[in-house]
Amino acid sequence: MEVDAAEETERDVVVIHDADAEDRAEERSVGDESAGDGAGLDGEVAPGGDARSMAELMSVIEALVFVSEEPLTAKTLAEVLGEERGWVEVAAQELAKEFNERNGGLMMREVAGGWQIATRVEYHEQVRAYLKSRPSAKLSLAALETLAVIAYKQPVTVPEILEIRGVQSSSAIKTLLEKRLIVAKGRKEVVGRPMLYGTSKEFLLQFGLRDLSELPNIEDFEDLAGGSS
Amino acid sequence: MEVDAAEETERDVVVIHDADAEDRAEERSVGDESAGDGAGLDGEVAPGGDARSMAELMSVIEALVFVSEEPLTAKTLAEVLGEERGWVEVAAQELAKEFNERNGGLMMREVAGGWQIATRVEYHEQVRAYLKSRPSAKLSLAALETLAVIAYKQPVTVPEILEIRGVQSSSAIKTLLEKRLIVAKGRKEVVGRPMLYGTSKEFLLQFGLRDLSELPNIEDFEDLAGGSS
Amino acid sequence: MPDSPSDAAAGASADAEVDAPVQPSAGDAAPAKQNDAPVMLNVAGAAPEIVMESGESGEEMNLHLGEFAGPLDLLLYLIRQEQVDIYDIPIARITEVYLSHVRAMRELDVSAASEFLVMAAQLIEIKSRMLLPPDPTAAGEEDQEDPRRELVDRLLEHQKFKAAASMLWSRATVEQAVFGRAPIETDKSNPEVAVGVFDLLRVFQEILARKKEEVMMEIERDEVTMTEMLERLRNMIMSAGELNLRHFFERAGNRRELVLAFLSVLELVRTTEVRLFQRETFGEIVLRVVS
Repeated sequence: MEVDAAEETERDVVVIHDADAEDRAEERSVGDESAGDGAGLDGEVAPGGDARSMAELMSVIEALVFVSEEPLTAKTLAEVLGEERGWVEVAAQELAKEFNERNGGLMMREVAGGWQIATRVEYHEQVRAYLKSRPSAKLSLAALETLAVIAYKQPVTVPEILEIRGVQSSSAIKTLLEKRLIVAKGRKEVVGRPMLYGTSKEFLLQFGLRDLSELPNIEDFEDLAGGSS
Repeated sequence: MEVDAAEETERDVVVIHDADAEDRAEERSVGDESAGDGAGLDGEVAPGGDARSMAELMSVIEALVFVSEEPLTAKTLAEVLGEERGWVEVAAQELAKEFNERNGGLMMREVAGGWQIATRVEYHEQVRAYLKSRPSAKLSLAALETLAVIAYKQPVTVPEILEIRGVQSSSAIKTLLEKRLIVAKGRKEVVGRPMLYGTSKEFLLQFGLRDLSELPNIEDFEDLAGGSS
Repeated sequence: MPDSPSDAAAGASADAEVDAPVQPSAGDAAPAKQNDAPVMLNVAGAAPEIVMESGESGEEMNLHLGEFAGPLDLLLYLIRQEQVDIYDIPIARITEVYLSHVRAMRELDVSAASEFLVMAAQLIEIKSRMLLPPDPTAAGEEDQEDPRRELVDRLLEHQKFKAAASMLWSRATVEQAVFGRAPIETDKSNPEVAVGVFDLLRVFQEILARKKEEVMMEIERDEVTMTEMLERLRNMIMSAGELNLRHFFERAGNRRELVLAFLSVLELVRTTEVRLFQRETFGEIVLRVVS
């Protein structure tokens, strides 16, 4: 695509000259004036036959950078959007500047040659606090299996779980105990007096059950399975 | 959900305590709303002793909502930030409004009871082209009808669904369970104690609903239905 | 919209055994013969629910039963198609069309769900009740209830949920145009137990199934003796006259059985009951009975 000078006037860059936006940005700006001002961009237009305005280009770049797993290069952006790379670079720079001036919770930065949206460093403490506050990790398959055996066979001992699952389950049991999904329920009066395990109230809570009788049984499952045969 | 005593007390107390705080906060937020309009917010200070300004609160909310994998509730935000929930809600609303007015590539919205940042619908073509993703397989007519019955009649049993739909729905129910759009909601205390089903959080997410009350009233479909025959 | 008609179709076939009894007889046309090729369905301006597919000859038609999410759905479609008032359904006419559709489905080898036949029976029953003169003993009471009343109520109710289903469909469509952010590092330490009670049940059943399999294998391992293996080999080879050695070895469930299988081949060769052949160098080895 080539820059077509004839079309320049019509495609002026709205966003850059948006006085309100600048005012808002200034209000919030941390005094980061040097990060670049719009002056150099004056008069630039989207080249080629595409009628996308600068504002539109910035928006679609924002959406793409947001969904991209990897930092998104101007080259890729240009290819996906069918825009000229130089133009895409201008728009991405401008978008990053807008992020910066907005001084919100997010920033757009260039990393490993591509663009990326990330949280602003100032808020990392709160971000960490939030991440820590989240309930503990998902159950692994081993833990889920062990939990299923305990739920349906309780009270049950470790050797019995081993017998049913055919694999050692001790680390899964430890995880489940830590998550308070299972609790010790006394000892079985056999040789070695192994500990008996059953599900906890936390288990009922997490699975939305009033009591254990609400666990679906094989018949419930077969009722449903019957329909698909 | 019912919880009885014992090991869950600690967690319980927190929840009950929060509920009270929520009420108080809600009252407050109503009052704040009129004040919380426009540019004047920047200078305001959040109540509750914390010296965080409204702008700061909005920024940190933006960062947390971005980081969260799931829609982030005002309750969680309030807990993590140690702010009053009502105040957090005002800030989140304001932030969403800001997103909206900026009219960029992203939006912030309330879905499945929490806040979420996502791409704006307008850019779905480019996003899809970049991600090379195809719209996921839609539900069959039977599954959709079954889902509609469950959404409006929940909690509901399989025989009740059969009664309304006039057709066996077990394979549709199985599909919906597999897609996690519905969940078991205990058992109905009638002969045979059949399982009760209701919609899940995933349902709200996939259908872009804030909560179930956002579903249009089923009786409103009557005119429409009558008119078409 | 329906990407996978399998749901309803599957639901239908589940009850296929029950499918026999209701043979519509009262007042309908002679049943069409079984192999009467193209079944003509009166589906001009086909509803979205009906898919017509032309085969090689251009004569084949396919009605996807799955697209009618049930008898109520079919009835609603027919009512619309026949342009009749849902509050005053000409029951004889609708029954007729309904029955011909159900017949068509069955001829097209779509195992019509029992529900479709139950509805057929209900329609016929309503039709016959409408033919009865008003009950004189009930006179003076409030107007006798229209036999169609219950059906109409169900149809109206069903229509509401159909509308709700299409509302859900459009919502899902819009929602598919909205994208969340890409996964980031911190997602790995992910929240909450993302499984429901049915996952527990499913997992438990999988464990039981796995265990059963293991037990069966163990039993086999314990029970197969050299004598039995020899017996197995003799049976296999005697019935066919010859046996591909590879096929025989592949039947071995474990190493021990494989060894036994090998030994029994050697044993039979030794006792000259069979001979080994190879049709080409590096080709398959075949055991053949010595005639």
